[in-house]
Amino acid sequence: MTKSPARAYWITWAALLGLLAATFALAHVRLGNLNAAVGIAIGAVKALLVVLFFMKLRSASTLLVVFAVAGLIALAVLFGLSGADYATRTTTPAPWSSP
Amino acid sequence: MTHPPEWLLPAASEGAGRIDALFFSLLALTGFVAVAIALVALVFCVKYRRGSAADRSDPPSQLKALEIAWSTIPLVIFIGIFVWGARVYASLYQPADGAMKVFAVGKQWMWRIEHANGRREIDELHLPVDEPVRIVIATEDVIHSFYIPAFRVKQDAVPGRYTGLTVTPTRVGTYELLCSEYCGTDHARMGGHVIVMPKAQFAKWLAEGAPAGSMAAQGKATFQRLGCTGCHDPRSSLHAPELAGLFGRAVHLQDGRTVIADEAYIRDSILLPKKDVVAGFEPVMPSYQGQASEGDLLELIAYLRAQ
Amino acid sequence: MSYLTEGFTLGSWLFTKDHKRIGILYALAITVFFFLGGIAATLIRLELATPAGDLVGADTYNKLFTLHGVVMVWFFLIPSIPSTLGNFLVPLMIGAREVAFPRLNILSWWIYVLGGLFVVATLVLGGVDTGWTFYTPYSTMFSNSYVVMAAAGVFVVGFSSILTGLNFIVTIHRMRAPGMTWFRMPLFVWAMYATSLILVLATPVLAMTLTLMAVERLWHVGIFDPALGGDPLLFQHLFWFYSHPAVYIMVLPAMGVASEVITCFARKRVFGYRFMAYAILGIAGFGFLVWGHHMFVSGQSIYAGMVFSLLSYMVAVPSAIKVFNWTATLYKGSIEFSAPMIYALGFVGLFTIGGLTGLFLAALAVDVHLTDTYFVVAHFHYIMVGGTVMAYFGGLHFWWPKVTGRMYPETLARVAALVMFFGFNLTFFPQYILGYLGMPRRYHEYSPDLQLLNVLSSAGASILAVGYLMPLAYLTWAMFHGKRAPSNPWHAKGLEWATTSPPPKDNFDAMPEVPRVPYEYDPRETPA
Amino acid sequence: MSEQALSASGREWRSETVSLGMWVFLLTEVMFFGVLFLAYFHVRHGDPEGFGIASRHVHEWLGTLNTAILLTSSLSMAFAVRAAAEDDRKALLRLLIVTALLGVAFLGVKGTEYFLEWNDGLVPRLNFEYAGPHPRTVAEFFFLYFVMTGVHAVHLTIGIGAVAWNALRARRDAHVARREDAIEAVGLYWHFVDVIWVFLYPLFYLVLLYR
Ligand code: HEA
Ligand code: HEA
Ligand code: HEC
Ligand code: CUA
Ligand SMILES: [Cu+2]
Repeated sequence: MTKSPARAYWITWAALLGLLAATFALAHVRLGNLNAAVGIAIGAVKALLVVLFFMKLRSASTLLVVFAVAGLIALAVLFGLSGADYATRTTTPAPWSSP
Repeated sequence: MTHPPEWLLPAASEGAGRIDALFFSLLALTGFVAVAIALVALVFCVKYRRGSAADRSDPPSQLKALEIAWSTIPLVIFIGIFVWGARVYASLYQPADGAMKVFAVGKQWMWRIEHANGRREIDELHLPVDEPVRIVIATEDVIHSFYIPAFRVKQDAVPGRYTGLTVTPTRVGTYELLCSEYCGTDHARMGGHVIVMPKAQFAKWLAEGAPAGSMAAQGKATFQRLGCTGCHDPRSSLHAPELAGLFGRAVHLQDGRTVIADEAYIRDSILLPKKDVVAGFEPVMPSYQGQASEGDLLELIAYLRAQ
Repeated sequence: MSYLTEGFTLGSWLFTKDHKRIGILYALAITVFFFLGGIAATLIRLELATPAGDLVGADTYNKLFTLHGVVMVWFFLIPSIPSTLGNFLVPLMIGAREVAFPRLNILSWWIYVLGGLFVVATLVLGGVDTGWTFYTPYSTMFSNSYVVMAAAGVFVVGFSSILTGLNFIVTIHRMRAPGMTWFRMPLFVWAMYATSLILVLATPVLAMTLTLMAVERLWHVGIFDPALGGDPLLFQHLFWFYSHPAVYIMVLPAMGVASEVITCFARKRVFGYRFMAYAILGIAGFGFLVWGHHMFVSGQSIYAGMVFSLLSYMVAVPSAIKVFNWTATLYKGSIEFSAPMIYALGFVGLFTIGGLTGLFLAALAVDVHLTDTYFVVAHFHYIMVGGTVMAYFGGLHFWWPKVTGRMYPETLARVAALVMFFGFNLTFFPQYILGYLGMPRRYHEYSPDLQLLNVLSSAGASILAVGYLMPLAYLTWAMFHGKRAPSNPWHAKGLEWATTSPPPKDNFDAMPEVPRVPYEYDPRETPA
Repeated sequence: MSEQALSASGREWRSETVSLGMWVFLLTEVMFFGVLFLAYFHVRHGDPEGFGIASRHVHEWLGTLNTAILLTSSLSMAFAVRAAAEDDRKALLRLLIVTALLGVAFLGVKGTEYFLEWNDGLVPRLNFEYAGPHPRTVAEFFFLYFVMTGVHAVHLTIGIGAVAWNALRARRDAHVARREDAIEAVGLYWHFVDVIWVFLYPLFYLVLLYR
């Protein structure tokens, strides 16, 4: 097992808390549609930090990386193709309106 | 194009011929492929049976070119089938301008039909021949599927929304109407007949049996029955908006938005009154979710449209 | 000492960690469920012999086909080849002594049994009538049957699938014998690997979806009911996101079996081994992209329908490759029509017909007419029963000597294969015509015009039942009285044949040499 | 793999195998939660405005505090895994206990939030007294909120159990090294539960904080 130096763990933790503060602060600023995007993006960065450093994916074999990513791809398919339905669905909202 | 025997399954709509054409072309294609594969396999099985004297020198275990060929050729054929299928499919959903409207509401376990002039029927649908119809489909309870095999059309009825299909019957006659999405105990018994009539005869049929007047007129009765008049009648002591002339008008809402009062808005106002509260009024209108059936809504909207 | 003689107590079986014994435990359990599902099928076909709903009432009929679908899919076909033959063979074929997590393996069997108990409980209490698809809002608000109990069974059995899949993935990655590279693995192992990937990726989606469905049924809160602001189509998306890949869970293992058996009895290397391996992965991958073809008339956007239709055709390409390559494997072979071979060839033929009719259903406009009719019923029985069940029996016969150490009666086995093939076609071919003529599925009554075809189908089903009862009888007999089997009765090449029949507890007394390429058969050297 | 595949005893080999098993398991967990996230986006997309209004009723300060707690617990868990690899039994024991306690603290805060939401009448079906605008979406929001954070809490509880169990074993048994693979696996699981929370946090607490 590769031993990640303690320093790296502390830095990761500090970065995580920093990002937490940042996302909390940014959520109080009106950014319109960007608010949601920023929240999720910062969440993704935090998740990436945890996965790379705490879960040691950075120094793991390609195999583990592939399995870690596979779930994301499958989810992308689920979200993407069902989203394709929702995005292009023409609903007739009421009986007398034309489709 | 070939069709199944007339007494079993007629092709009685404009789209039916197009769907059959694709179906039988596919049948020919896949039949050919299946027979070809079977023949080749049979020849190999006989020729190379254990103990036969066939030539077995240099048995191939790979042939790149061949393999690429038999992956790409099907691919091309498949894309062809897809395009054909998609074009016919799109044509089935093409809304025809000026098509007459018929409303079909599924309910465990019957189809309730209502024509625009208010004539209702249950498990029967009368249609004029050679006239495009838009069938608007809804359901009171679970998912059903409106299926007329002779027309080769089918559309699920989905709770909480309207779906629809457009057909043009091409032949006078009586055909089966079914429910093809499983909906509980009497799923197999849900359905009846579609009766396609000559135009003049249909017009007569339609006119003679509109007992309570047009859908709008029936909507007026429903409006009273559900107690809407208690608030929306100009004489009512309660402060509620005047609904005459509402349809198509711009409405200012309490939260500052302005919306056009269309069918969807009216529907929501009845089912989810708190969603869009009109400026200057108290949000006291109760929700009619569960009280106003899909049929009532059809009529209420027809009524308010006509006001 | 073989693994069979390593202890005779009940405990030595029920709590074994030996993958071979677990395979047998699974085989016994799924056989019980196969017959349960089969009895339901028998009653369905009896009812449909006449147009009137006279044998059973509407509600009973609805419970019958639901039970039939639920049991056959989740308690028989999904675990069939992977959990029985797969458990037995994967370690043997890659030269390992065990699976990676033996304890999870036996746990998976117990979870399966627990799930099965839920289904039995559902049945005893009075059944469930939603269809195997559990569509909302029928399942959440209208059904008066034991929906939650049945869903719990499916939920639980899902975890048994997940554990099996997880075990195979890790085993195949980590436990291959020295020299057993990926492209020296038998195609059966490739198929198991791809199947396992689908199992771990798709099954959790079903588990969570059924949970949400159950919550909505119990407490009327949720995301599927439009009155609450939800969407019934969301349920369908989620259900089919699992269930379409699940149909490949059901067919890929069968393809693996067919590949092993056909090469062995044609005495020829599988044609285009690499393409075959890639095709397996291709089917597994593309299989995740096509689920919306079950929803062409559901109210889904027609544009989404088009995307799903196109993608459905993409997944048919690797299937085509497989069919062509099996056929080409016969070329210049030295073909022996032993029972396993007859089953395997039957699989290829019936799978092809089932697959080709899938092309009809994927063609949007045609599906508008055919969806929810008997055409669909015929399509999937051709692949699942004609295809996979045939292959399962082929595999059972092929590896029977290895598993039990005894031979089965060859002539009887060939006759049974032919009876099955004939009975099968008689049962399900008429259903294609019924479907085109517009007979909806899940009907216990139908128009009298359609009786002839239905009677043919019911007659076929009784022949098919005989076909299934035959192996039950003679294989049971052979288990105790069959001729002793040599280590390698078929002169086959896989590592599983390099150990004794039945194998010792640790699979290999001495590690066999891994061959350079798999399937080094030569048609010119025919075994005596 | 090589010979170790047969002897199956190499410490490193075992540990890598267990890691792979754990990652595959986490893959199933991703898909499991994925359904809920899809449901989430479905509801939010259906009525963004009502969703924002609903989110004003959760306690963002408590949520933020909880995020910090959980991130910190991940730090101590990472150190615990390192201690196991280095055969440092004392440190391992201490770190496992810290991790478990942080987990318990998280559940405590979460429980407090649930309590407050109950008092506010925001629990669909059981105690729902919300009467403002967009009641349907608000109910859906809280349905998702309770299901998603609830499933997360169940996972965390299992994690706490696993950590505590390993702490007990580490206390009884001097040969920590023998369970390095187990602790590594528990660590992966713990971090994963953390990652899920990292997404739940902005999705429920940070929807509409600005005025
Ligand atoms: C093991 C099970 C299995 C398998 C492998 C498949 C494989 C396929 N299925 Fe099937 N299917 C089911 C089980 C299966 N299906 C089930 C259970 C249902 C119904 C569920 C329910 O509603 O209850 C269903 C329903 C179903 C539908 C929905 C029908 C409806 O309800 O309206 C569709 C629509 O596209 C479809 C399509 C396909 C296609 C395109 C394939 C393809 O993968 C097939 C590919 C194979 C081939 C095509 C054959 C070999 C190819 C050649 C020989 C090539 C040469 C050919 C040419 C050049 C023409 N299936
Ligand atoms: C996955 C595997 C699988 C298998 C193996 C089978 C096997 C069979 N199936 Fe089924 N079937 C499904 C999966 C499967 N099916 C699914 C998913 C559905 C959809 C359900 C739904 O709509 O929700 C379905 C639906 C279905 C229907 C449509 C019902 C309807 O829509 O109304 C029919 C009708 O003929 C049918 C028939 C059969 C027959 C005759 C067999 C035969 O192959 C079975 C043969 C086996 C035996 C006959 C058992 C052995 C013999 C005995 C036990 C004899 C003793 C019997 C007595 C004493 C009574 N099946
Ligand atoms: C308890 C009194 C009450 C009853 C009963 C009632 N309404 Fe209303 N309705 C109101 C009030 C008050 C408003 C304005 C505030 C709002 O939009 O919610 C309103 C608004 C509406 C609007 C939107 C009007 C606009 O100007 O945009 C429609 C449409 C409507 N109601 C239809 C109906 C129908 C149809 C019924 C019967 C099925 C009905 N109402 C029953 C009180 C009532
Ligand atoms: Cu209505 Cu089936
Ligand atoms: Cu499918």
